[in-house]
Amino acid sequence: MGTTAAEKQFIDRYVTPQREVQWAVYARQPENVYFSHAAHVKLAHLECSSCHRDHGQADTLRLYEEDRISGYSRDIWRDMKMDDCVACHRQRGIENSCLDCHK
Amino acid sequence: MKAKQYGMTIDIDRCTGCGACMVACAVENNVPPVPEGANDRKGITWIRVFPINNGAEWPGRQSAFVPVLCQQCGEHTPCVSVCPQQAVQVDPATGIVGQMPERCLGCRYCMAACPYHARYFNWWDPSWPAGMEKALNPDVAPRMRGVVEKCNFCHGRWHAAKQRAAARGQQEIDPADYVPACVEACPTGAIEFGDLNDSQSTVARTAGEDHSFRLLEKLGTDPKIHYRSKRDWVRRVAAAPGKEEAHG
Amino acid sequence: MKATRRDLFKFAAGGAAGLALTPMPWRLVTDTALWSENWPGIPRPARGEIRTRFTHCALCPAGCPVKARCVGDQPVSLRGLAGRPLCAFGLTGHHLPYHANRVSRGDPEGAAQAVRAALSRRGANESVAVLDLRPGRTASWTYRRAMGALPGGLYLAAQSGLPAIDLRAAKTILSFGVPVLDGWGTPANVLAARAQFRLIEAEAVESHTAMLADEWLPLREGSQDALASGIRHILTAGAAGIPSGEAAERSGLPEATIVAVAQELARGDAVVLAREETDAVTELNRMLGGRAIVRRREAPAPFHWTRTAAPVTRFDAVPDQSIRALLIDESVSDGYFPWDAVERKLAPEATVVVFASSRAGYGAHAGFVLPAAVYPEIADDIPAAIDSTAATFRLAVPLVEAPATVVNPTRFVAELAGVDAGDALRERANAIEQSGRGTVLSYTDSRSTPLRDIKADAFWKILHEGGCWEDEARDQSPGEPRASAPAVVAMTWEMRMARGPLSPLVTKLYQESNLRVRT
Amino acid sequence: MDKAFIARGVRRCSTGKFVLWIAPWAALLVFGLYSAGLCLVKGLNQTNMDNRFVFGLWIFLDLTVIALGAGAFFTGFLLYIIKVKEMKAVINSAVVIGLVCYSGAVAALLVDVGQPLRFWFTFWYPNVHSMLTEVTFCITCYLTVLAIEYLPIVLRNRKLRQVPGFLVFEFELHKLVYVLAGVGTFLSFFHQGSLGGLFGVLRGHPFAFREGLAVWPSTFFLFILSAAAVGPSFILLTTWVASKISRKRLVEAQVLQRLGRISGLLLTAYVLAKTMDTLIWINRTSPGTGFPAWQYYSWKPFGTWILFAEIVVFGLIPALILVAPRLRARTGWLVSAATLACLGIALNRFVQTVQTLALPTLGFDPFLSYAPSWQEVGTFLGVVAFGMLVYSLSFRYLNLFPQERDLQAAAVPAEEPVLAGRY
Repeated sequence: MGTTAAEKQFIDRYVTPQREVQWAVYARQPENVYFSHAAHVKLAHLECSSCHRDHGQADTLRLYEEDRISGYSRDIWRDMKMDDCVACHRQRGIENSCLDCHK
Repeated sequence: MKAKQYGMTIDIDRCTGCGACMVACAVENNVPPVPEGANDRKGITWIRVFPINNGAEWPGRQSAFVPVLCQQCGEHTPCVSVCPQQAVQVDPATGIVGQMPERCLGCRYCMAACPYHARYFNWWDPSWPAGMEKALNPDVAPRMRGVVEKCNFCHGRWHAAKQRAAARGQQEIDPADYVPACVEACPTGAIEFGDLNDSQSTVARTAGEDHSFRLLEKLGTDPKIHYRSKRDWVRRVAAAPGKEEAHG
Repeated sequence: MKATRRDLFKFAAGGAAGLALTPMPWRLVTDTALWSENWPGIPRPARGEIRTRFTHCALCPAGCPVKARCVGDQPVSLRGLAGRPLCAFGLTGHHLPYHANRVSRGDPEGAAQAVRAALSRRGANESVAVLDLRPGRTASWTYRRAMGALPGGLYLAAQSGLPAIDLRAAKTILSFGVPVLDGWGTPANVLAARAQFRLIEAEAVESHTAMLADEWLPLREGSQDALASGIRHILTAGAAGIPSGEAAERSGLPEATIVAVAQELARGDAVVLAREETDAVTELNRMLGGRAIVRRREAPAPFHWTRTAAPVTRFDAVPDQSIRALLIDESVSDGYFPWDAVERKLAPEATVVVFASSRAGYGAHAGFVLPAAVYPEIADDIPAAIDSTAATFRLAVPLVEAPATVVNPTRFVAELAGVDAGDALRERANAIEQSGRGTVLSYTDSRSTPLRDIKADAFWKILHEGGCWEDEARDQSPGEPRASAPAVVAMTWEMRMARGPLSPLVTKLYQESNLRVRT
Repeated sequence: MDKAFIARGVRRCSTGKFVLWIAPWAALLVFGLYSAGLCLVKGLNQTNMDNRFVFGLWIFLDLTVIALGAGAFFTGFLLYIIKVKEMKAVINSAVVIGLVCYSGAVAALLVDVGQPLRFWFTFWYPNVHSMLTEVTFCITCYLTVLAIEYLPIVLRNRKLRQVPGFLVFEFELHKLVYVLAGVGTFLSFFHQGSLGGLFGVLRGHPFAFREGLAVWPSTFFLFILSAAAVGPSFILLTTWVASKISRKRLVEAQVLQRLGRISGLLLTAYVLAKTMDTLIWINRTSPGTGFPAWQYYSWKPFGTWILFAEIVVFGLIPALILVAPRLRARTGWLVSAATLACLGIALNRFVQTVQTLALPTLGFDPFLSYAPSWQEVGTFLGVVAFGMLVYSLSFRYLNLFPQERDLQAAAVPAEEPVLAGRY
């Protein structure tokens, strides 16, 4: 480790001073959303890429964008909005009341 | 999946008024303490235990405790129809009356509509002593100032149970796996919880028992919280609409 | 051309109209609404792996088993086990580290020097003493050993060798203001036995217990002895006590009621409980001679402890103005002495050191207040509750890391006296293990095994991962009702409210509702 | 100095005097804005409302003010739809009154909600079953209508009409006036009604709950009727007050009497309807929900006197005075009757909001009382001051009372060449 400049910087910034990395999560949903991967992957057999874009294939990551006022990741407002969840649930005829996904 | 009608039966004769349910509820649902000096009418207690008595003096005096939470009305649910922006909804799958703080405008019309005063307004932004926010329950989102909230049968626990079921590859949750905090905390087991539609469940049985009644039944809101007491005066005071006698 | 005022107006109007056609105002409207979901002031609960850990609640001697739901290492909610519920305080125990009036820093070195100085100028019949507000712990042994090693060292406690109350053996309980149904003893035991005994609550105010008791006697404030000896008078057919008429006079109760109560007690297996045990009460108990008062054998302790430990001195037995230096362990307390009672025992300019987590206690009067860890920050054992007939050994294990500033009272005292505290809990556990008595109940698999079938390490492991040792219930010889009461005030609900430490959520019970009254 | 703005042929007090009159109201408005600001920034904990008394002074204010503002739509209705020509004399004033009342109410509502930033949710995610949705939609629409109705009055200002564009615009706009009156009437009927429905639908509060037609409880119609009845009275009152304060004759006497008569007739109808409704409620609706009606009046201070006051003292009596031509002819009687009517509507709205919430529902409920905090009162007064300011300014610079000039001319002949009046 610490071979490249970036890695070195990472170690100096976080590893050595043992600071928690403030990861920026593309798909971080608002606090009031309860999302269960188990339900979507084990029961509904969804592909990761159907919600998260094909990060697996890409070898570089997009820049993380955040809305200045609301503080939410732009990705959510691109293709992980409530409307998207609802649309998919409707399509699959899964009962959708607010409490299904909101906590 | 068969639709459920989650409900409770509360045995007033068993309630010791210890308050464990109120505290357990607040812990489970990240309900903040009120600021210094706020009174009982500005605080938030999704379940509140009212001391009542028969109005007599010793030796005739008798006292009891009545826990009151959202009665999860099934018919003409007063708070649902009044909300101007669909922040309140009865979940058809569970019969739980849900309140969406993020959709709420804070007009408090639903609170005016609720005859049980089971809805609470966030007069302040939530605040906990420094460091205590670490001890908040991750399954429930803290509410912001200016919105209404209420009991939703510990929906965070319902999510968790769903999650566990899904991890086992099942749709249905195991009834024993989903119990609201107040039911779990009650030291005397005065509160029973379960699916009223399921004839096998305890609640379905106890709800039909003698001496069981519901609050303000005549309003026709079909509440899903059933109370029970063998003492006539308790039924008289608790079931009767606003009387002058026996104030907590 | 020159711009007139009218042009200015036109421009403003045009600009406003134009702006409405851009997405700007609409985005602004949406984003501000979203911002209202997570504006500053709304905390974000930490996310992480959900774990379950077991411990025991150290807030009172009931020592209820606790199942802690943790996110990572941080407990987010506490629950009791099946049939062993937690009370409102126990349910919020994990908030105590953050309670409002917590003592954050102190001056240990200064305190140590002050005590040493006090020792050096200690008069002939003056003493240095530790006041232990929760006797019967392993920590108490350490204090006793330390005081045994110090010249003029005294170990003070409220009560010594308390008899236990065996609720299963009681048919009638006459309680003078004891909150029998409101947090007294081990709630689980009380609830289990409730069906078998009849409770007569004699109390001036209508407390929760009074509400729930089978009978409530609203006697006048301070007329407890009158009623007690009135009853005695009836039972002894006038041989002792005061006539029931006079008793009725002084207690404000109808004579008939007193007679009825006396007759009920006479039916046998009756016991009298009192918040302040006076001779009248003790005499009454001795007379009733119920099987409910039993002697309890203490949990084994290492032999060398018992050899070097100072005896337990009853606090009220200490001569006035004789304590040169007093160290009070207030970090946990099952009762306390009013400050004036304590002050009377102090020599002039005595040094007082208090170990406390809350500022609400003796701290106000002490020269030194040292921050102590609070449940659930520290490993400590919990003495047997008043209603447990057999000795028990269970640990409150740390769930939360204590702040760096806290002082460990036992270690402080031990160092002062030059005694090696070592790992006292471990030594105690080994001593118990060697005795081979009793059984061990493990919560993780809810199996109970005879202690003799368990290795020392396994025993220690169980104690830490949620488990409890219980002595076999032999030696049920009737205990001697206490002769006279020390001026200790039992830790009732009101006391907790008054002295804390409290979770901020307990306000739900007396501020956000009128369920409780804060006195 | 502001002569250029004052309409020709009418007399107005000196600027200095006017400023003196304005100043205290302006100060009050500033105080109101400050209190409202506190509530917006720090939240509703600034008020004395609580989880049980969720509505307070503000909702009472809104309901009352909107009822009184009904004069605007109803005068328009009378003038443009039923062609009651006298109304021409007060229509402008009525529009201003309406605008003032409605904008004031909306402002108060915005402070009253816990999350003002989410005000648009009601429009974006409306719940069509909620009376409040109906209210919100209608009031916002009607407020727009009022603004549009107000615009020509403003544009007819002596200075502004110098801008040719404005003149044309005003002229075009004036053609719409019938449409606007129609729309306004329709909207008003609805939100006045739904304001009544607001409490009539609360089956949780048997004191307020009423049966009715289809989705509308009886209070829906009672509110329409009462608002229509009191609207003219309020116009009458304000006109009278304005002329007293400005010491000028603004309209001919029969205009006021006509207003009074209309008001009286409608009020009579209202009193009858209200009485019937009350009887049905006492004998059927309330007992049906398990609440004997006597019980509501067992809580002091809300005795049966309040019912009597509402229906007889502030209902029947003014109604009779207003329908009796001889009494109506006397200004004293006319005005005091109008005042009584207005007070009556306020009392009715008070009972609907405050008493409803004060009465216990559960057997172990206490009876509640509530006193507004100074922030609430401040906001309230701010709204009042805002009204006074807008009306005063409009009165000074706009032509609120078309008859004023002629009455003026008649009173003071040859003040200036009569022709000068027609531009």
